[in-house]
Amino acid sequence: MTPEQRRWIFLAAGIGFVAFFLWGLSGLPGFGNYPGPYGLAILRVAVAQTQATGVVSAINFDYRGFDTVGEEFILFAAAAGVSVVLRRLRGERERSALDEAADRDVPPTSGAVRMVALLFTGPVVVAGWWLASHAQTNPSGGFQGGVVLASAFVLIYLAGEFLVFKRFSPVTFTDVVEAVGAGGFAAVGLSAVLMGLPYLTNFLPLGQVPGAVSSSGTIALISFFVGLEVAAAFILIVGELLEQTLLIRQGDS
Amino acid sequence: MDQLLALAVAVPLLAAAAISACTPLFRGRRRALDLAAIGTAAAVAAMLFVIMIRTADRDQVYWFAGFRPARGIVIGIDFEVQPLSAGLACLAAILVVAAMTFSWRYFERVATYYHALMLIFLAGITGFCLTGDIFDMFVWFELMGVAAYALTAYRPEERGPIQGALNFAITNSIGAYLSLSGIALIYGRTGALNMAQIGTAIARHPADRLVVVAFLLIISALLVKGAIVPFHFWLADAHAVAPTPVCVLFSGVMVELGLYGIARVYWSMFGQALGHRAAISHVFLALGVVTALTGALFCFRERHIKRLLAFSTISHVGMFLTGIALLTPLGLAGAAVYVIGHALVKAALFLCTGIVLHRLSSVNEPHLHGRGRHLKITGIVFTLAGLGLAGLPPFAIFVGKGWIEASAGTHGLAWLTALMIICTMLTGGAVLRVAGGVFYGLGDPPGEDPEMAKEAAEETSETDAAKRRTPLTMIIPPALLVAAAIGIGVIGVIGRLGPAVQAAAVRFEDQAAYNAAVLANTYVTHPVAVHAAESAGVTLAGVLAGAGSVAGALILAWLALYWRRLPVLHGYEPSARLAAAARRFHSGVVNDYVTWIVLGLACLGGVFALIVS
Amino acid sequence: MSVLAAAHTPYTVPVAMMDALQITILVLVAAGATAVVLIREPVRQVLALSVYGVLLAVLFLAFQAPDVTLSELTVGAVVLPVVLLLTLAKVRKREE
Amino acid sequence: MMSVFPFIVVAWILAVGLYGVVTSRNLVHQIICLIVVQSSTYVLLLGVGYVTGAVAPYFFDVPDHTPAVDPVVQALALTDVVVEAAVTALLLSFAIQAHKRFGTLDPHELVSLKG
Repeated sequence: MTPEQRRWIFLAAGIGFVAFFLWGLSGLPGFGNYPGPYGLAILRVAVAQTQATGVVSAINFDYRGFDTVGEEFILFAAAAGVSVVLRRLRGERERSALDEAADRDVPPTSGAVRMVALLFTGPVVVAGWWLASHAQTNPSGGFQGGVVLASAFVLIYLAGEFLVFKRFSPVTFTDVVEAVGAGGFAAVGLSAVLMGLPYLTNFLPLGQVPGAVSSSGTIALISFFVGLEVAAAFILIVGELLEQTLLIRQGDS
Repeated sequence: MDQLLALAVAVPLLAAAAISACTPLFRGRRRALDLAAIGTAAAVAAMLFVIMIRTADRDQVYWFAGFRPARGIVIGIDFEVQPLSAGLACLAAILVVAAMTFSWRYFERVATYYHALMLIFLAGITGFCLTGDIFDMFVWFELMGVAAYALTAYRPEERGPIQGALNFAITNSIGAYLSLSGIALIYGRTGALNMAQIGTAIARHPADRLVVVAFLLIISALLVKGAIVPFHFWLADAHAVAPTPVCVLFSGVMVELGLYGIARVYWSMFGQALGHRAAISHVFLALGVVTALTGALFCFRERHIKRLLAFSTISHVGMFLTGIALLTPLGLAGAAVYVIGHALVKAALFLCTGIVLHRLSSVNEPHLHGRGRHLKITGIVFTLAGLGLAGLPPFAIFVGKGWIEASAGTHGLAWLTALMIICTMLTGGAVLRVAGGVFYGLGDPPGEDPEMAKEAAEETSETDAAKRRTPLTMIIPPALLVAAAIGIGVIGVIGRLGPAVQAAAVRFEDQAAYNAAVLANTYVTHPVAVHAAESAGVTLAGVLAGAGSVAGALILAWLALYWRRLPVLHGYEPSARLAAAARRFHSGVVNDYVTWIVLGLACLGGVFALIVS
Repeated sequence: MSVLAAAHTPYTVPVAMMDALQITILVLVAAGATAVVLIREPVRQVLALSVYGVLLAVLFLAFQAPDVTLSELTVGAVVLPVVLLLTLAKVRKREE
Repeated sequence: MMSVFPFIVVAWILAVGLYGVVTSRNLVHQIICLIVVQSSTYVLLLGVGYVTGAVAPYFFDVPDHTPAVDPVVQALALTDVVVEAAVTALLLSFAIQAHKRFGTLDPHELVSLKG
């Protein structure tokens, strides 16, 4: 197909498909009239059952926790895939880390940017940690917290310290953290099985005060592991990409 | 509640994480890594086998985190397991064991990623097969997909794998997003994600536009994964370039899972609501017939052995679909046995191709002509598997196909037998042609198609080791798989398989019983005798059809090998036209593939809209 | 669903105002999506994408989903642009 | 108007995204269009779970049984947003390797199998 033919075929097919899609959408109850019963049933019981005031987290880490196990491993598999695809191959060489400053292709970061980025790294880490450990109370949780933690890593790069970071935290270490995060979740589920309960049962004491930091049993624990996994996965991915951009060259170049 | 159900998914996931966490420990201890992964996969296979036996009488339902439904409202996630679902997952686990054993000496430089990704892939398949929740199904489908994309691109130093992985990932992702839209639609109507609850809710009224659109959107990802024409384009690109042990899983179970998903979605949610059984049956029959014929034609003209096998998978998937589309228990039972037989034989063929690639560093049929003479055992296994693929009694494919033909016959669709014979002749003939040329040096070397030679030359060896002999770990798995295909076929021929598989199929197709098992915890027993109307025995017609297609395949293979010596055909190039058509459609450009997907969905949408309104 | 009960909570915007807000943001989101697709120059497209991410985040906030907002903000405005820009940097360097 | 408008926007985003994927001549552009296609599903999910006049499903400082919008779709969308970012990264790593092997990002020229 030439691009021109394809465009016409697509326009014809796309109009038909979108018409069909809209035809189906018109069968929905109007916007703002969610009929239930799933969400309504959960809203009725969630706070009492889990002592978590953030119902979305209660669903993610308890009612539908099994989905989240799968989602976590999607992340895990994607990060592993990036490592596989971007690993250093035959015919590629890594530029020495020492001459990095000399033939760096990105203009060197100014002192002010370095300073600001370094100053922000601490607070961002704290924010990510806070988000990951408050799943049960606020609109937060391991997923968002993990991403924020990972963005602290981006700040370190902005500060021009990628190579320093790399020296202190080799990929293997991040790999291990990631595996612990993903495996930890699966293991929390398994420990319920060892106690004779269904997989992922919330077996820890729930606490008395809804929404307190130590409340809601395994929800907080799982959220922590998810935070670990998400942060490590994104650090791995960004690290691999940075390595490609800054260090790896084709042998002949 | 049977804890094995949860363990069958949790164990491979935990093992994958543990293997990755212990990466530093495995450095230089490759065998320990192999053993850990193979052991895990074997344990999963054993668990699933036990589950399959335990579900033989009644379905098993497992509520995660113990959230049982109250007054018909489900708030948690469940596994709803029947023998067919557990059996399919068990087949996948067995193939993983075979593939990992094969890669014992195959890859020389593998990190822990390969093992972790294979185990995650297996966990995705298991979760997909067992789940009773539509969104959960989507999650495991995605997990399976991501692991598969990464495995396809396992050798990024070559061009093919990268291009194949890109096409695979983009087409399948688009399918997945459309499915998610379908899930959102049906959720907007019923406010439920549990398949039994959705099924009960929409069955109360005749299907309207929303139900029809949601059905088509939900199955769109499964149509893409199941490589149904015109959603199949990614398959040949990805299968031809993935590492051979991974191809075993792709062709053996991953594609079939797409069809399983369609069947599961239809018989747990939409069957009762959609109604119009005859019309829907005909739509899927038509899709199956087109897929079977397209795959068979492309298969026969192909000279790149892995692509040839990939197209043969497309053809067989089309035939599975016709079996399922009959909407009869015997048709579904036949498709199930057919899937098992095909998976075992096709896996053996891919593994033998892997041995050829390992020893001779090529998968180009013209180039290999006569060079495989010294690979005696591989040649025998390959030939046997080829005969099995052509439906030789008593291979399992023969049994499964016989049941589909019998069921079609009783429903006035006897022409399906002719279609099956044609497609098996073409696909079996192509494989036997390869066997005769490569391993026995029969006939003339096929003409070198320069384009194809270029394709095939792209494929370089996946191994670095000394290649003077075939390691036992490579030849034993395919030999055992072929033996298993014969063994299952023999059990089927002596009549032991029929009642059990048919009973399982009857239960699979009983939506009311499925819904009751999940929502009301009540179980309906299906006496097998009630459905004895469709005999699952071996009939004379079946044997004749089987023998006929094998004979046809042999003749076609012989013709293909010797046609240049025949006076009538002298100078005639039979595949020139087909080659042009193939190039036009299988352009390798993902933009085209997406266009075909949208076009296919628009056409199917129109057909469904006409049926229901 | 008792809508009236909700109207007394301090967090609820009057329905008419919410409608207007949502329609405005929906129009912006639709325009944003179109812009992202039509801009063919990669770096500009990435910038458009991050703007689109922020718009989506605002839409989710108007849909009363603060959780998804946070998720979309961190991903759409930070992670995706960084990953995409790194890819572009790598690809560009080799073209020279 | 308001009862259908969000769903029309969903269809528009989906259509525009698919158009982008089909007409794209650059893999990075194509992957970004894929992100757009996907964003339509989030809008749809949150759209079907919306309840007019209800609060967000958090009961930290509102009484327990205040009417709230559906939390289930939010949970589904939330995890998906993060996970799909990782999948996008995987696709981008394919694009980087494709660029190394083929020297181009145009999908029309990545045709190793057909010469």
